[in-house]
This record gives sequence, structure tokens and C-alpha cells, in this order.
Amino acid sequence: MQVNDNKDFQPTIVAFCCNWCSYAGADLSGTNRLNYPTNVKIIRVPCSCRVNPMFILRAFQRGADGVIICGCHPGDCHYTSGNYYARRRMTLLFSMLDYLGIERDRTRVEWVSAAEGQKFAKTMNEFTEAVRKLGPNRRLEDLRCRKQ
Amino acid sequence: MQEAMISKAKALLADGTVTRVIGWKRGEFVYDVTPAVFESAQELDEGFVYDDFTAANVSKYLIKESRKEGKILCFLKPCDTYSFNQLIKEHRIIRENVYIVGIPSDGKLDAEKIKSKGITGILSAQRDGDTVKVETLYGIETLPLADAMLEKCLSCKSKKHVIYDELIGEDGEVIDSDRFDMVEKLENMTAEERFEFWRSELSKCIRCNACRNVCPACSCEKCVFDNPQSGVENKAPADSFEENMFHIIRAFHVAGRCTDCGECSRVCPQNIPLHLLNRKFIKDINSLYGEYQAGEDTTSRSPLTNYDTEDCEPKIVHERGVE
Amino acid sequence: MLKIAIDSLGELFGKIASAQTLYIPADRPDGEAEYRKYEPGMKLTGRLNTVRSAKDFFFPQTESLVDFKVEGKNIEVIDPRKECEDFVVFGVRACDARSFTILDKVFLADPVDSYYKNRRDHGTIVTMACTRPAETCFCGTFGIDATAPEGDAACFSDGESIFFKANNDKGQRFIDSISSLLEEGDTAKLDEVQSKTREILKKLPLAALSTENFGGDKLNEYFNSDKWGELSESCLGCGTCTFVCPTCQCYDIKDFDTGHGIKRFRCWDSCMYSDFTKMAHGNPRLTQLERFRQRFMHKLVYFPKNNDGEFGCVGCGRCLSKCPISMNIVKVMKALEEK
Amino acid sequence: MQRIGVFVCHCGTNIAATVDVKAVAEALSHEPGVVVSQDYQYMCSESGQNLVKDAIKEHKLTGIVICSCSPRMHENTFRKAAAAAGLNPYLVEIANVREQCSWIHKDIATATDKAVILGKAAVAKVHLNAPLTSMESPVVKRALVIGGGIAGIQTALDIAEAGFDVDIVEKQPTIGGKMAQIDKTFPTLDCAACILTPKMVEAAQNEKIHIHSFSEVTDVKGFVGNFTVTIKKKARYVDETKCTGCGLCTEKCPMKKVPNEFNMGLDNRTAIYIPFAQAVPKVATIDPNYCLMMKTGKCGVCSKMCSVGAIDYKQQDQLIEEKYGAIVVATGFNPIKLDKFDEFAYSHSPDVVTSLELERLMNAAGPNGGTLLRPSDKKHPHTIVFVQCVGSRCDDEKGKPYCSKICCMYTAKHAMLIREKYPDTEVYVFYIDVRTPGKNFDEFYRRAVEQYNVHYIKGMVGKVTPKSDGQLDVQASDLLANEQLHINADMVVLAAAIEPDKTARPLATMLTTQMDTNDFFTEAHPKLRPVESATAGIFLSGACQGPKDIPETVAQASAAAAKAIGLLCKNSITCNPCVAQSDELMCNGCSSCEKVCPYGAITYTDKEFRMPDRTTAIRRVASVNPAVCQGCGACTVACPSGAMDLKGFSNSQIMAEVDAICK
Repeated sequence: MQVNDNKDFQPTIVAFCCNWCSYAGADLSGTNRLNYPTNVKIIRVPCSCRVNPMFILRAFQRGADGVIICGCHPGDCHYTSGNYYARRRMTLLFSMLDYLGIERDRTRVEWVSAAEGQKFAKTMNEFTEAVRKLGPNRRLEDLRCRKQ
Repeated sequence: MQEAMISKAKALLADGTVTRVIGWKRGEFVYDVTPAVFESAQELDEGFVYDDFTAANVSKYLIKESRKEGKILCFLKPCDTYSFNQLIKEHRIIRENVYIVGIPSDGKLDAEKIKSKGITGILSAQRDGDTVKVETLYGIETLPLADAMLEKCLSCKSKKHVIYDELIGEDGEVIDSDRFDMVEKLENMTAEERFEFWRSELSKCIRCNACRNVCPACSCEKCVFDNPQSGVENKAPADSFEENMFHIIRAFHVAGRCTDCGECSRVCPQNIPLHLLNRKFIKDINSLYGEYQAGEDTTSRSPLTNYDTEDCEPKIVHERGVE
Repeated sequence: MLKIAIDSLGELFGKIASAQTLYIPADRPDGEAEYRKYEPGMKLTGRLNTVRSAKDFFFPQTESLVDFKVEGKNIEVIDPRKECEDFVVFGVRACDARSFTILDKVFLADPVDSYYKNRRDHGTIVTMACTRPAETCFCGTFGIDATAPEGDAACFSDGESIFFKANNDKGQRFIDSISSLLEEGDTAKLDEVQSKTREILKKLPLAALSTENFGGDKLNEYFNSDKWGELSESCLGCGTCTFVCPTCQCYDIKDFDTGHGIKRFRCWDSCMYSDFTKMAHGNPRLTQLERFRQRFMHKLVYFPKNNDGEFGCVGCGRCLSKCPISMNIVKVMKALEEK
Repeated sequence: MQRIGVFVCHCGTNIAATVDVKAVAEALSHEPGVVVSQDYQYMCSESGQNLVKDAIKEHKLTGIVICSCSPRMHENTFRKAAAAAGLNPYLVEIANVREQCSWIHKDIATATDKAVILGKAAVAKVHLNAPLTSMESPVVKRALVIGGGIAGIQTALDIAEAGFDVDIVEKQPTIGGKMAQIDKTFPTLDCAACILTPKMVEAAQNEKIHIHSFSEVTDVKGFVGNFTVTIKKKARYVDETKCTGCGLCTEKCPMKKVPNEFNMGLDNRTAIYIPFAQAVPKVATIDPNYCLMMKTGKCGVCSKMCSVGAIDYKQQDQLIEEKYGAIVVATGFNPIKLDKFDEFAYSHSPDVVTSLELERLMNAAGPNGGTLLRPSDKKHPHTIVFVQCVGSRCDDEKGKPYCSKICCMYTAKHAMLIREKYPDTEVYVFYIDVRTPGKNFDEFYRRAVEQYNVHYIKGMVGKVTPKSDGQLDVQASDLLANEQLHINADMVVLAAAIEPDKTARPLATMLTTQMDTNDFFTEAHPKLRPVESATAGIFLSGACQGPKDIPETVAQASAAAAKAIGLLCKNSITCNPCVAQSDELMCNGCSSCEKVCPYGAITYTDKEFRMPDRTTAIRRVASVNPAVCQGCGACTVACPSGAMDLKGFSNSQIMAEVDAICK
């Protein structure tokens, strides 16, 4: 573990949120004025099953420091089964990244319903903090894309 | 075995069951056999070979061959039958146009591995129990069989043919293999060590695409890495692309479909142990979603096109193993 | 001849590396050899040759040609080139040494490829004569003497010492720069080693392979040969042969969007690839047969036709070892010769 | 070249207080392709919309980005505005700078930076947006109800009431289903036949309802609004159109030893039969397995008796094809087979019966004319033991993991009816829990215990052993008293678990609807869309979706009808244009996408293609039916070659957003 907790480091965090639950949950945390860091930028997708592992690797390639995928709770998917597929895909992908020696805390899946504004904000606060502690993503970035 | 295969092939050609035979053709040296199609008894007599170096998996060629006029005979080793079955499942091979003769295999030798032991000028190689005797330009060398055998054969998963029209010899059994030992060893390293291991291996990649092109699971009409529209097209090793995108995405694309035939590692000119990526997925699938062997049948749903409402959460990755 | 004891090679490498970057073929954990930047303690490999050839130092697999920095609607053009620093590639085999003759014909002919030339000007190639050729070697087919390699300077080993010989001025300058470590030595044992090696070369399985049936005048005869179908049948269309080849020199130019701009780079391409020389109208060689034929016709017919009979192959044998399905130039030559 | 307009909304001070909207507009004006970048007080107001419309026209915009509140709020507003100005509505992207920026951040500088990045991501995306057109798909104004039990009947009646034609397909010779076999209903104890048969008659008489009895669905093609269904009308060897249901043939038929399914095999019927007196349609059916004429060629009594000449021994199965806009599944349930529950001696003793058999034994139209008699010796039973949860809430593979829901109540009903009619009969009920959620349910159960003195014992029956004296030894444990009991019973009634009808699974495959592991149909959403399947145009009615009692079934049946009517009312359906699309040139035909599609929107066809090597080849390629696809995108990730992409959320669009955020 790094001793330096990277207090001043501002990570770039990409959050993929499904349109029906988590994006609405994110909206709700806005409506309730629940604060979470500006580091988090949300990309709206119809369903967590739309998130291709390529998007996640692409984000890291381009210098993202953390990627989080949010979808409906299992059993509540708008499309009935999308998040179940997403769950398998992400489990296997994250396991592979771990196997390749990539820091585990850079990736996360969280199920956030449209009513869970609080959970959304809390999740984003925690995740940002975890990624901040890890420091910049050096293992998956493409040097050609590094900010000059 | 080779003689039995040749006479079987001749018989099937003669009675009109098949019009062509796919097998292996003798090369310049003892080890450089090439997959080839034979159309006559004469061609078979001249060049057909089945020996300790005929390791190439011919299943993938049948995508193309089974779409040609007439039926083709193929000789499949146990591991090849899994690839074949998987391709049937994916509607890539037209089963009716292929006549399969299952052949036994007790492991194949790897000329590159023998050379890596410092042996050069190879003229012939003979298996003798647990050793291999290699005749070279500079004398005779003997080395343990394990040092000369293909990695994929050392960790063979099955001697059983999962599909065939007939067999030469007895069918074997699924083997209790130790194929996940190395994956486990890696899992037990620290993240730092794993990163170093994979970085040093994957950075050797020259993006020749041999692993992809030989892979029976990689049968896409157009690979995403060749398609400028895909957003991940890339032709040559560039910065960390191979380490961070190519090999991960490729392994993911074949996850649940890879039969662990081991061809990727066999053909890699840089000796990258690519099978360890695929095996990681297989091991994870087995432990998280129940035992699954791709290619074992032609009907089951692959684990990534399936789910269970009680599946584990992705955070299991954070909770187990070594960080 | 000037020589240095093999035991003192570390000292020699240290001296070279103190003045310029030195690359030597060294062992990799998997038993293969590769060129590595010299660091103290590093030893020369016992393997005959490296997986990747010495070509990589002069014509790297990817290199930036020009950068475009994009800010909003503004584009700034940046030349990423820097003046190359002097470097030495040590231990190049005779086959690879000849590859530069071939590459020079492509890159130094008008218009000169300034990226390549920059590296050629600053790089010194120090070759090493072979003593234990492999069964896959056939450099003799192309008139290469494995015991007398080309390159700026050549080295010869008698098992105890390494002897040095300059092939040109650059090589002489190199030998001068290390002369303080060298001493005059007796070549009697070396001569013995050399003649022994020549005997082995004659006995190699491919020793009889000849280029007499190949060359620029064979275009019509071979282009339409019916052998191509059978030869190319099992080709996977991968780029292994191309990328380990010391003489393949085709490249593609591509743009990479970095988010802040564009990096225009060139990278090796392989005529075995389905999108090789793809143009707006599509691909000129639609089948693997055509692509396969292109590679061998280029090496055996087109290249000698356009380059005074120089073949595009040096007989290093890499493709013989590395092709996933063991199809290679030797099999092609033999098949085409069969009438 | 793209010409993109950016419009930054202040939302009063909602956005403007924490985000420097002018700075955002200024920053985005420098993005490639942006030709106009403005800010405004309230972009969603009429004048704000006009600003957008005018800019579209004035600057000939090819795409617009609105930096405003959540797209869930006003995406539609701006899409309409764009359409009004002649710009395809799908060339609009929203950057959510209110809910996901200004409202959650306090520091103006960082919030503004973030708003700019969100805006850049939207600009990057809109560069790649393609104009999309919603497809219109016509709706066939006819519904199909599969299953003619109370659920199917109620659904059909409601749909017909709304003025649409509706067909009922029932596999039995009559509609009515399980409810027709039931004696009384809980908790009111009305006679089931008295409330069901009028509905059956109503269905038969409604000219909008067409009953295909003794029929099965064999094939379903098409999609919402436009299904083509093949129905097999099984040969009943009686011309339905001629038969008057007089019943003379059934009286005269010499083959009288056929187990009577309607009475659960407790008595016999004839080879030509009408299941019960109130059957609809009231038409005879010949059972070819028993008919002497059909088996031996010698008899023909019914044919001779029939005055209208309806008997036709040569009748064949008939396939009819019909088009429907909506399909309602009402395939119902059955009690499970009890052959795995040997401990209850069901197969050894005729006096061990299931609850449904008890219904028939007690029914006035049943084998004993309504007098409860022990099946073995037709004597009056004095002690009856009821065993609950036989196969329900079962851990092992013998039974079902779920609660069958209706057993607690019907057992209370049975116990109460027996005690009412035969006060000298002792009734014991062994239960794990008594579950009585429902209007007047707990009161009903309490009446059984308190008024009728039914002995409810919390405990399990371990074994039922037939004794030589004809009685049954019931060995049980009383968990509350913690003692072992032996009861000498005359009859044992098993509350067998209920399971979906066996025809449900092949039907689900035909309909491409989902089922759970117990073969119950899965609803589109467990809370919000309980009567729709995930496949558009397929609705669920009654116990095929899960165990239900009659009132629940009827409620769901009407709900399913309402949903079907809602669909049939439309002349056409506007489809979501953000659907998957397969690039046939890249498709391998591997079926990965088809396997993950929850809607069955993907089909494969063999098509001829010109291949790169100048040959033509037949290739198996996927195609997406845009009327069925709901746009989840599961297929796009399952596809390894990237042949499958999602319009509106394409790979390149999402990657452009990723790039813009990360740079």
C-alpha cells in the first residue's frame, strides 16, 4: 500500500449509469442536493448490459483513474435480464484486470435504484476517495494519450 | 497410427464417402508439418504424416472446407474435437459436410521448446519413454520428455473425443489435469508481481496476430482489431495497446467459448503464455458459475450468454485472493 | 588480427556502452534471445540468433512521423523527430547483416527515407561470424558467407577470443574506439574453427537450395503457377513471417487520436494481412492466395527484378521456425521449382 | 461538416448560481464543429425553445447540445422543438448540468469545469448521432387468449367488451378449466359452478369471442401487433357445427369404462363424452383410445343415434392460421404428480386423495352425487386428516421451492364444509404455517378453528400406512406439544403443490417469453409490469405467472385484458428507434446475440453474399426486428465482432463520450 494518500490528486472517474435506475438515482441525488465530487462524470447508457468491456479499457487507456458501472438492482432491470449479463461480464473482467495486476479499487459495480439518491452520492464519494488513494492510473493508460 | 489413418482415408476416398482429406503434410525437417488437404491416394502416400509433431488443430480450416463442394474427412485429436464442437455450436461449420475420424494423441513435441534448451541443428527426434532423443548436426542430445513437449499437451484436459463419426483406437477419458496450477500460482502473487509478470510477457508481443488467426474461437468475419469503425483498430504494437487492450479484449471475446486448445501459446513467436489468460476466465467461470467446458456439447448456453439470479456480485473480486 | 579474450567481453561492452548506446543479443527467460540495451553483467546469448532481427533498430515496428496538436479549432503541426544518438548493435549475424543491403535499396534510394537514414548514419553494426549454424539456415543460398559476415565491423570467435575486422571506415572507427582493450592475436585456431564451420555449412539440410530458378525474369512463369493454391491453403494470414523477417520493409501510415491531437505514425504492415494496401476502392489482393503469392513473388521475383538481382531474402530461417503452420519460403521455392 | 449548436440553460439560478453558464457557452464555442453557442435564462420556456429553433434554421444546424436539466426531464421537449425546426429529433443531445452538476457541487470553478466537460462529451456524441426515424408498425385488431380457464374467460370477455375480436384456444374439449372442477369457493363458499358457468355461457354467446376448444397453439411467428399463430384443432370425430349436445350418443355408447378425467378418474365415462353438463361448447367428443368403432371398426352406435349426422370417424386434425395483435397467456396450473411422495401412500390407498379429488368427491355433480364417501368402500368417513404443503416449500427435488398459496385456504374450506355437513367427522389439519393474507381470509380460517373445531396441528405427517382394517395409520409430530401422534384416519387429503401446466414451456419458447426455473412465466417487471411479459404484445393472465386464487386470477385477467386493449386500440405502434442493428457483412451467425436477447427480437437468416474473394456464399446472419427490440444493448456486448450496434448509443458514440471525459 502506498503511504502517500494522494490528498491533492484529482482522479478522473467515469460512471456508466443505466437510464432507468442509476441515472435516475443520480438525478435524485442532485434533486436532494447530495454532494459528491466533481471528479465523477456520468455517461448514460440504456442498461448496464450496454457497457462493453472495451469502453472500460478505453476509459483507462485515455487516462481515467477509475470506472464505475451502475445499474438497476438484480431482479429490477428494466429489460428484465440486462444487469444479470452485466454482472457476469463485469465480474469476469474485473477478475481478469486483477489477475493482470491492475489495482482492484479502480473498478466497481454498484446497483443503484432510481430512489437511491443517497446511495448514489455515498457510492461516488467512497469510490472517488478509494481511487484518489490509489493515485493516478499508470498501469492501464496509454502514454500517447497522457495530458501534456 | 499414420498407416492406419492413411488406409482409412484411402478407403473413405475410394468408397466415395469423402472427396478430400484434411491432415498434415511432411515438411523439410522432422518438425515442420503443415496442415494440408489431400485429394487422392497418391497424395496421401506422398505427404500425409501423423507423428509427434503434428500438433496443429485443423478444426478451424473446416469453416472454409465444410462450405466447399463434397464431404471432407478430418482427423481430430481429442482436443481438436472440442474446438470442432464449439464451431458447430456457433454455426460456423456445416456438420453434414465433414466426416470425422477421431484419433488418439499422447502429446506432441515442440521443436521451439527443444531449441530453447540450447539444442540446435535438429535432424530428428525420437520419443523414448520419458525422454526424447534428438539427433542434431552437432551430435545426439537427450532431454526429458517434459522439456520437449508442447505446453498444451503437458496440461492436457481430455483424451476423450466429444464428436466423431468413427474412432481409430480406443476413446480416452476426461483427465484430471493440473492446467489451472499456473493460474493459481499467479493468483497467489501480489498484484505488483502479477503486473510485472504480465507486463514482461505481454510487452514482447509483436502483434503478428498469429494467436488470433489460429484461434478456432476467433472466427469473426472481421475482427474488431482490423476494423477502423470499431474504435480499437490497431495494426502494430503501440505503447501499451497490446498489454492493455488487445490481449484482454481478445481473451474476453473468447471467454466461455475458448476450449483451451492451447494453439495461441503454441504459435506465439514470442512464447507469450497466452493460454494463461484464457485459463483464468475458464477457472473463474468454473468456480463462479459452475463447471463449464466449451465445446463439450453443441447445445449448452455459454456462461456469458447465460446468468443465474443468484450469481455472485463483481465485488467478489475485491474480496478474494491476493491484492 | 586484433582480439580480446572472451572473458573480457564485459569490459569491452562496458567501454562501448560508456560512449554510446550498445545493444547485444542476450538470453530471455523463455530460452529465446533478443537484443537488449547493454547493462553491466549482461552476457551474450548462446543462441544462434534473436527472434526479432537487427532491422528493428533502423526501421522500428512503429514510429511517430508527425504530431498534430489540436486545441479547440486550432491545429498545430509538430515534428517529433530528434537527432538520433550514436549506437552500436553488436553480434549481428551474417544473414541479418545482409538485410541492410536490401533495406538500404528501399529506404536510401531516392526519395531518401530520412527517418531510416538518420538511424543508419548513427548506428554501427558489429557482426559476429557463425560457428554453429542451425538446420534452418540457408544464407548460403543468397551468397552469404556465415563465416565472413558483412556489417561495419565483423567479429570472429575461436572459442577463447573474439577477433575484430573492420569492413568500412565506420567499422574502423569503432575498432579504434576500443583498441585500448584489444591486442594483436594469432588466428591459427580461428582458421581451424572457420574451416570446421564451413564444413558444417556444406552439410546443412538446405545447403543445396539455390536461387538459379528465381529472379526477375520468372514473373510470368511463377505468377500463374498452379502451386499457389495448395501452398497458401493453410496460411493463417497472420504476420509472423513478416514481422520476424529481417528484410520485410512494408509499412502502413496511420493516425491515432490521442484526445489532444493526432499522432501520425507508421507501423510495419504485412502483405499477408487482409487489409494490406487497402485503398478507397477496396483491396487489390482479395484472397489469401494473392496475398501469399505477393510475399514470395516479392522476395524471389519482383525485388531482384528491380534491384539488380538482389533477392529479398537472406536465409536467416526465422520464418521456418516461427510460422504457426510451418509454411515458408523454402517450401515455396521447392514447390515452384517442381514442374 | 457538422454544424453544431450549443445552448446553455441558466434554469433561473438553479444552474447559473453554481455554474458560470457564460464561461461554459464560451468554452464550448471552441469545440470542433460548434458554430453557435448561447446561454439563456430558461431554455425550456417557449422563448428558450424559439431561440433553439431559430438557431437551427439560421445556422443550418446539423446537431444541437442542450446543457440543462436531466434528459429525463426535458429531452422530449427539445426533441420536439428540434423536429419543429426541421431537425431530426435524434440529433439532440442533453448535457445534464443541473441534477448531475450544479445541484451537487458548491464550488463555482470546479462545477463550471465539470459542466464544460459534460458539454464536450455531449458535443463529441452529437457529432456521431444519426437521424433516426421511429418506425410505425400496424396493429391487428384481434387478440388471442391461450387457455380457457377462468383467467382466459375473464380476459376474453373484457377484450370482447371493448369491441375487439378475441379467440380462446383451449386444449380440453370444454372451457372452464380448474374452476369448473371446484365445488365451493373460499372465503364466501359460493358454488363455483354457479358463478363460473354463466361466464362460460356469456363467452360462448359473445359474438366477438371465438372458442377453439380441443385445440392447441403449434406455432407463433411475428411480433407485437402482428403475430401469426398456427392453431391445431384436434380431431374430436364430431362435427362441432352440427352437434347439438343432446347427449343421446353418450347415453347409448357401449364403451362405459373410460376413466373420467373431469372427476379425476374417480368414476367412469363413455368413449363418446361431454365432460360435464354445462360444458362449453356443449359438443360431444370421441375418445379414439377407447371408441370401439375406431379401434375395431365394429360399433357405430353413436353415428346411428345421432339425428343430425354429426359423427365423423374420419375427421382429421386441422391447422388454422390466424393473425393477432396481442396474445394473452392463461395456461393455468395443475396439481403436481405425487408419485415421489410414497410416504403418504397416495398410490397404495384409494382413501388417500388430493384436494382436487376431494372437490369432486364432495361435488353434487361428482361421482358420489355430493355425498362424501370413502372411495375404497363407499362408507362415511369419521376421521379425515389433511396434510398441507405436500410438495410445496420443498427443499429437495421432489417438490417445489415455492408456496402454492391457495392450499391453506381451500383446506380450511374443505374442513369447514365437512364439519358443517358431517359434524360427527373429526378433521385434523397438519400444517407448517397457516398463511391467510387476503380479504376475509384470516377470519375464514379462524371460523374453521373456532366455530367448526377443526383440529389444526402444527407439525409434519411422517408416514401414512394403510392398515388391514381399512383405516389409515397417520404418523405425525405435533411440534407445539412436542409429541408424536398416531391418528387412525378414514381418509387422508393431500394439499398437493400446484405447478404450471406442462404445455407452458414449449409455448414460452414459441412466444420467446421468459420463464423462471419453475416454469412460471416471468413478468416484464415484478412490481410495475406484473401482467406483461418482457416480450412486447404478450400478456400474462392467471396462475401461469404464479400461484393465485380465483379473485387474484380474475383481477389479473382483467388487468391483462386492459393492457391488451390498450395495445389493440392503437392503429399502429410507434417503435423506439434506438434499437439494435446488425451489420450483416460482419455478422458471423454465432447466435450469441440471439441468446441474450430478452425479447426474441433477433432472428437468423441464410443470405447470399458476395465474399471478398469474389465468390458468393450463403452466410447465416442476424437481423433485428426493430418493432420488437427494446434497445437494451445486451446483444451489442455479446457480439464479439462488433457487428451488432445500438442506434443512439452506438459504440463510437459512447467511446467519444469516454474520450471527451478522459482527455
